[in-house]
Amino acid sequence: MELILNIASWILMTLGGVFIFVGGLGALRMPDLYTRMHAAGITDSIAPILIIPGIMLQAGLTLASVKLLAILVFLLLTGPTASNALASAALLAGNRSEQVKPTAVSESEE
Amino acid sequence: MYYVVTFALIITMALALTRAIIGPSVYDRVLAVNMLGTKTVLLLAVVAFLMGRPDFLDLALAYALINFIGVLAVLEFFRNRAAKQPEEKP
Amino acid sequence: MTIIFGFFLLTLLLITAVAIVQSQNLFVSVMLSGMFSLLLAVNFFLLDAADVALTEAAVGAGISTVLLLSALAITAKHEKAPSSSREGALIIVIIATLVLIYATFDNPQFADPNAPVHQHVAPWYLDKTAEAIDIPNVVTAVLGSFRGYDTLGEVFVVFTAGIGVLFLLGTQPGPFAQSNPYKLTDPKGLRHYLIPRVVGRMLIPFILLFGLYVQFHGEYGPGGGFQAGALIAAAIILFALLEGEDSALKVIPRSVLIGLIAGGALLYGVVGLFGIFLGSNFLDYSVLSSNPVKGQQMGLLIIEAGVGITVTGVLLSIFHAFAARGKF
Amino acid sequence: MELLGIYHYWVFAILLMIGLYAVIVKLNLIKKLIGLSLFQSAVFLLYITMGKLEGGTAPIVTEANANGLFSNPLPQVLILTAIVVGISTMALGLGIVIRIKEEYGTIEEDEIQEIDK
Repeated sequence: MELILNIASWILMTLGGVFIFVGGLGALRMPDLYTRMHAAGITDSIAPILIIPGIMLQAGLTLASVKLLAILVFLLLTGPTASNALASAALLAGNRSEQVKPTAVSESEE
Repeated sequence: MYYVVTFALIITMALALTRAIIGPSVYDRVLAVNMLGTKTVLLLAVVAFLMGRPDFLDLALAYALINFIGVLAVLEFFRNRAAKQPEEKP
Repeated sequence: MTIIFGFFLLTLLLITAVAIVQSQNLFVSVMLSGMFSLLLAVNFFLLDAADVALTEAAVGAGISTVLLLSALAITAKHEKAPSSSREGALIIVIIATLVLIYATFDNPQFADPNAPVHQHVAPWYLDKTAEAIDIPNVVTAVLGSFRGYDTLGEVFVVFTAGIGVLFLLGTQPGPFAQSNPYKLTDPKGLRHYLIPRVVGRMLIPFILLFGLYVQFHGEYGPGGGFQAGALIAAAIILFALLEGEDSALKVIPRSVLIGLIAGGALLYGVVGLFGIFLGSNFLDYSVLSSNPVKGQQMGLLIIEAGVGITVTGVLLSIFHAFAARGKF
Repeated sequence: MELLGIYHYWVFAILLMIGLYAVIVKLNLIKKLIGLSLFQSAVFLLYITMGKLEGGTAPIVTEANANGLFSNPLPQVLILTAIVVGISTMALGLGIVIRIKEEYGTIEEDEIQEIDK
């Protein structure tokens, strides 16, 4: 039983680590803001879904597990919301400042 | 197994930091800050177990709850700026 | 292994600091200082300072960003070209850095058990806490009881800073407010951002609940008045961002805020005076109950509440003072 | 290993001086305040570093580690209060900057001195 739990949590956490790394790489390497947001979204949603249950399997039925569950719920609530708000703000500002297709956001900062 | 995740998290934090420093637009920086915030929550949770003190999850919980405020404040700041001065690009 | 992670994170901290100073755009500096605070909190946590990390989390993640942004909204977003005396300053700073680094060679090694810091009072605190106060969190015990005077002083510094901001800015809109196109909080709030608004409103009760948990669980886990005050203030600031500043003022009016600022500090002082009246020293809580240990625990609970009340009041008053300054 | 043992102090020294550099060179008052808060963070880091003990853990006694080693609680107490005091005093500084902006119309140090002449 112990072994199965350990293997399961190994798999979950390693997968989570892989997704986190892929997302981070994408956030750095993608060509424009919206694709970068897509990559960052991976690290905000699927990575906690994998990693936190992985830790929970190790913690067992304790208060720590309840706290971890709360962390997961709050992360899943706030992460996509922040992405949504950010994307809509960028879209609003980008469309207003330049007559460009919504996919190509203005890159100038100053 | 905690080490694998911690390692991935720290590398990704460095990548997010790079994105925040090179920009180019302010939204990229906000995105990077938000991403770094989520990574910090996960890192704190994992490190709490790594150090064998799972009672310190409160920290990760605090960040999970209030990280959102900073992003919202930034959006409010830029929304007003964009609404009032449309000619100035954010 | 954790120590290697620590080194890496410290290096990231340095890179962030350089980027903060380098950037000409003040907004970018503020965003990067948010990141700096996150990295600092993780470093504190790796250095075994859970309470300090929680404080940094409560203060740095929300409140300091909001305050800096609202100040930026009133003043300016870009700095002008730096002064011409750059090279001189750079040379002075590099020499000073080298001197400081030279001095570190005589410092005790990192985490050395024989370092002078670990020889004197700390073992005494760790020994006596269980006996005198009987709570698990030694940090809270030292903060509230062993070094109660110190904390009283700090609370009064926070109190004075809050009063100072109120004296400087008052509550009226300033002369620049008329022409100022930027301000942080709209009277309408984030009305047309439906999704953030709904989710944000869902979060507020949980943040408040968590703040109360941190306040009253501070004797058993990381937490206490300072952290709880900052968390509760963050919850109200979130409400102000979502629903507009005026709605937040309806929830906690300015008169109540001033009462909170003074009341918390006063509560702390009065508990100290009770010690004198009951025939002991100032801030000696042992006499509050027939059992000295119970008395200590009661005193700690009350002074932590006082600290929390003052910190909440001060941070919220500062936020409202800044927000009112940018009003149309 | 000798050098790794004092790396934390080096970070402290460099961070302190980055903050000082910002305070000296930058003319923008808000940037000066941000520099000051970096300076402050460096001091926080020094204190917390000094409190760390080899093999120790955070000074919160639970049943599992009742006889274990604990890091030094005293620097943590000092810094815990200092963080909240730091944000309050930074807010006071920002308040003064806002007043300066209202009176002078600028927050650049050289322009303020020009007006004061």
